[in-house]
Amino acid sequence: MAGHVLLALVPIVAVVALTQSRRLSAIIGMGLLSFLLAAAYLVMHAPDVAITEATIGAALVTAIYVLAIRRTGRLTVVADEVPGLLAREGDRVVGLEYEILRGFANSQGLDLSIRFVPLRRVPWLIAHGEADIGAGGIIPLTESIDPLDATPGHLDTGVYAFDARDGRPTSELAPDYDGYFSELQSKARNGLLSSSATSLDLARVLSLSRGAPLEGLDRLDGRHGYAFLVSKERADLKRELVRYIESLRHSGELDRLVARFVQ
Amino acid sequence: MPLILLPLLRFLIAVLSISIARARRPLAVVSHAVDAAMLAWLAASLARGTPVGWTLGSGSAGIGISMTGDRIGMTFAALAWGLSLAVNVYIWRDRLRPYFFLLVHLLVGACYAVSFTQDLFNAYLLFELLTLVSFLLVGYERRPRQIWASLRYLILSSFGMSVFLFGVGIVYAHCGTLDVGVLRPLIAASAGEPWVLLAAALLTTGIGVKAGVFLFSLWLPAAHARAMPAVSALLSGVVIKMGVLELFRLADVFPLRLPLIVLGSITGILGIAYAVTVHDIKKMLAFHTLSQIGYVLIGFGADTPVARLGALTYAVAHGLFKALLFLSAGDASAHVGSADDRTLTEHKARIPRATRIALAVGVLGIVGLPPLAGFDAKAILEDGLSSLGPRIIVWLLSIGTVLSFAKFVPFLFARSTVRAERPRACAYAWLGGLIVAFWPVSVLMTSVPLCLAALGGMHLIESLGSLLAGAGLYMLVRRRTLRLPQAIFRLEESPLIILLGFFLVFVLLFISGSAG
Amino acid sequence: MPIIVSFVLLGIGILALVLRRDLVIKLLALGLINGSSILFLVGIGNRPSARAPIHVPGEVATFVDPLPQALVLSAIVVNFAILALALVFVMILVERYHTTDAVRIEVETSRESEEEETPCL
Amino acid sequence: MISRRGWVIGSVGLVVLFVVLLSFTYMASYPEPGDSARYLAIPLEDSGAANRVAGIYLNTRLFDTLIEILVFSVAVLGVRYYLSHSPQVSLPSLSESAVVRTAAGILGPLALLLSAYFATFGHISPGGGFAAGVIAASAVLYVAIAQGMQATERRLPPQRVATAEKAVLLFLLAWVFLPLAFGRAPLSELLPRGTPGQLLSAGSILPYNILIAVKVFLGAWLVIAAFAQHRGEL
Repeated sequence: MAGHVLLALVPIVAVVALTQSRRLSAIIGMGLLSFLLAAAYLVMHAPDVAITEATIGAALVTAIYVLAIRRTGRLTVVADEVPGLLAREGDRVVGLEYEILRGFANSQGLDLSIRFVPLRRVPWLIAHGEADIGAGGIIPLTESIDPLDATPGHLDTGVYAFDARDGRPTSELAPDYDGYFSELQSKARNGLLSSSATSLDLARVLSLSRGAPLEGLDRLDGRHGYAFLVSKERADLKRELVRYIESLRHSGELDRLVARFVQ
Repeated sequence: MPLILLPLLRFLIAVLSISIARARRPLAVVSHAVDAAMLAWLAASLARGTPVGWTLGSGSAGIGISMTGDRIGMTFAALAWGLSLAVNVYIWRDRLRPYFFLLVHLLVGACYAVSFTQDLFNAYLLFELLTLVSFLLVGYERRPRQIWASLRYLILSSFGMSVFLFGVGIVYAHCGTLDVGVLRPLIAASAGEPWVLLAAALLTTGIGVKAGVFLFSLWLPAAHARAMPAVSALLSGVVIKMGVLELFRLADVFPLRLPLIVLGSITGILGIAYAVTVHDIKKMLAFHTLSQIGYVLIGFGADTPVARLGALTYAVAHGLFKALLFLSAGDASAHVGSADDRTLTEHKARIPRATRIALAVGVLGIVGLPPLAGFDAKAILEDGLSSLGPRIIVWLLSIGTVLSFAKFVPFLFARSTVRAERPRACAYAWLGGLIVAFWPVSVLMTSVPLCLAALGGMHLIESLGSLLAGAGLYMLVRRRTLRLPQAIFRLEESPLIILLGFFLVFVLLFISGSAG
Repeated sequence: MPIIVSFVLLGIGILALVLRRDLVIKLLALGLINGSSILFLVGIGNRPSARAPIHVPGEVATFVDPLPQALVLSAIVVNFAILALALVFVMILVERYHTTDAVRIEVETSRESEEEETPCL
Repeated sequence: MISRRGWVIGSVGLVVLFVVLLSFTYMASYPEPGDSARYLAIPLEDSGAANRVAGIYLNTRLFDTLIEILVFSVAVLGVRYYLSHSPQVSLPSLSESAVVRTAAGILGPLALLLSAYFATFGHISPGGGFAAGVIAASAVLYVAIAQGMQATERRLPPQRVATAEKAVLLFLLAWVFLPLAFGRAPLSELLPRGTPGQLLSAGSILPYNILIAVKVFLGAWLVIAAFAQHRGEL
């Protein structure tokens, strides 16, 4: 009798699960269906099959599905590494911007994944839809750099530039850093920093100058702030992100994070 | 014992060649040599009239897995060996991962096991192994189109094998055994009962998905056209044949005569129709795999011993020339950078000479120029056809084959500026040699009188006639463009078409059951 | 009863495979089709008044047929293997086309010509 | 072109027809249950396994099982091969909350225990190597949830696990070939059957179960780890 009830439930669960529009609900529904089937096998005098179905069909398969599409989506962040803002420490990622982004991803029910890339690749990746948000010590000169949009700055900083070369004003070159932070570090150690970077921001200057004193740097005038980059097509994402940062600022959490990571 | 050793040794060598990556070439040599010895021993005992058998598990009939080295099995195992040798030679210098060799060895081992196994469930598992391995081989280069073709292949195959499993279940529920040899008298005793119809239709549908039958295997053109040449050769040459072989085994047990003839005709005619309309030569070869399977099915469905032998011979012949064509066409398109016949003609000087000779031999083989492989096998097959209907269809198929392969002629003649790599040339020589000297091979597979009859004057006239007719038709239609519906190849429609095919098979079985 | 349920499940699976455009759902439907064949096999071995095929010393009882159960164990594992690989391929396609919609992927792949095709990742 | 609606109705009709045809034809000649239980006619001593399913799975139809293991290994290799080319995701940690972590910490050892039981008693009670391996792998997944993926991967480096997996597979194949050395066909039984129902009985089924459990544990863990590292943006 119990077997009949179980079996009668199975097609209903199948229909409900496969008509879901959210993938996660469908997957969980099919996991449930596997468990029902396993129970039915137990009633049908097939304990071995029941055990195998429960472990493989229900547990392992569902785990793999969920791992493949954990939560409903993923927030992909591409970033350059900047100590204090967003940097690897052992096998963890720490920093002010990381905390902001993690909180944001959590509030959106998204799964955060961070790819570290050289800074100059960040705008391209965002513009081509390879990532959602660009981070890691980005200092936009204007609020919109077509086809990208920048959020209002979340932390004020200063920009330091090397002496002008090629006759170009340094300020135009301000956001153009080259390579990973580690590259900069090794260049700084060898005193070749000015050959690869035209300008540096406060966070990078601070962490680089621990190794060797940096010479030839002039502070540029004007207000500069770190910000995040998003694609212009993702106006909703930008709105949510700005709103989240504002709420952090209002609650004082942002100041606490700044105190923890930057000073 | 060699029956089980053949697949098991291949599996062992597969695992060894990925564990000890450096030894993979010597291992391939050793495995082919050992396999050749064992196959020769099996063939010798088959020729003495005592096919070798092997059973796992306890003795009583129908329990445990049994294998038999009968004529059908030996033929297909030998084909698998020959093509495996060709492909291994072909890729000798290519920079491929050990993983690729593992897959190829597993594929060949599974083919050996399918050839010999008498057990339906064992066949199911082996087919799933074949599916997975060929799925991974198709997507090996990770091009998005390969991945997509490969995924469709996996989904549809898996669906088909589930349908097959339903059939296996029905057979087991009624007979209590899965051994084809034991099943034969049991099913013959209950002929015409509903469950026999149902089981036969389900099993045929399931295997049809793997066997390159038109209504069922609509994944095939994309998958075979987009894979690497070596992979396409193996898939078209042997993996499809394993499905055909299982259909043969089923036809021994179930009354599949009418469905096989009808499905064969549909497969042949539609395969040709699509082959004529495409310009991508790899895709065209893939469609021709379907059309040639049509011959084989018609031959086996005709149900006379001679036609069956002819179908078997044709399956081997097709394996040889289709592998040669895929290998050489892949090489040619790699040199030119496109598989479109018009581009190939434009840059024909870039195709190495050995490749062009191989293409020519393959084309002549498939269109049935006497005395090459296609002619010989087709003649034996036609000798066995008793009624006029199938004969006409076979004749139409021959003309259609010539018509579609006429596209190849423009780029076959040129002065080459490049030389083919030596391993490639060796592989061509091995397959091409077998195609040219097919007559002695077919004597080994059938018998001397049959093969002498195949060289008769009527067949010569017929073959030359269809060559001329096909060429003439090509002159008439070559300026026309024709578009056939492509939607049937989509993942959405294919399962429904498989269902339609199931209904067709069911109705045909019903008709032939009530008529007989 | 299990037999009929398995047929119904097969039908539901085929419908979902045909009608749903999302590849992940298609894979789930494929899993259901495979699962239905397993239920069918277990169903044909089942007998109402029998016991699970495990001998307990000193007891005599009628057992259900163990063979379909043994077959099914292999089938479950094979289905898992197929599913894992199919899922990997879906992931690769998603990384390339940013969609799981089978129809859109079909359109995209037929639009790309062979020449400009680059290996995925 | 057919409209979407016509398409849906057509396919539903076709499938309903299929299911009805299947059911009616099957019911039209309903098989007598019990007709088919030929295997029960074989004496228990043939395989020596009190669990008849295990006796078929690992003795009478060992070849099937071997192929199944090959299928599984191919899948593991394939998953690793194809995912090794997609970008890695740096995961801070899988753990969500303290409750989950604690629960996972307790569940892990329990699952390991259950897995060991299934592997060693598979021939006399329900269970078997495959389920045991999968359970062990899920135990490690629990540990990974509790302690973080990176920490777990350091302890079970995928590269080394993959090597071990291949080694176990080779060992399994060697065991299959071993009867050849005694002049018997491969896959045949060498060990004594013993008394059915005792732990040390049923010949090679016990070692096979343990080998399969180890093999499947390593393979399933590799699959899980690969999926966890490279999660697609579905």
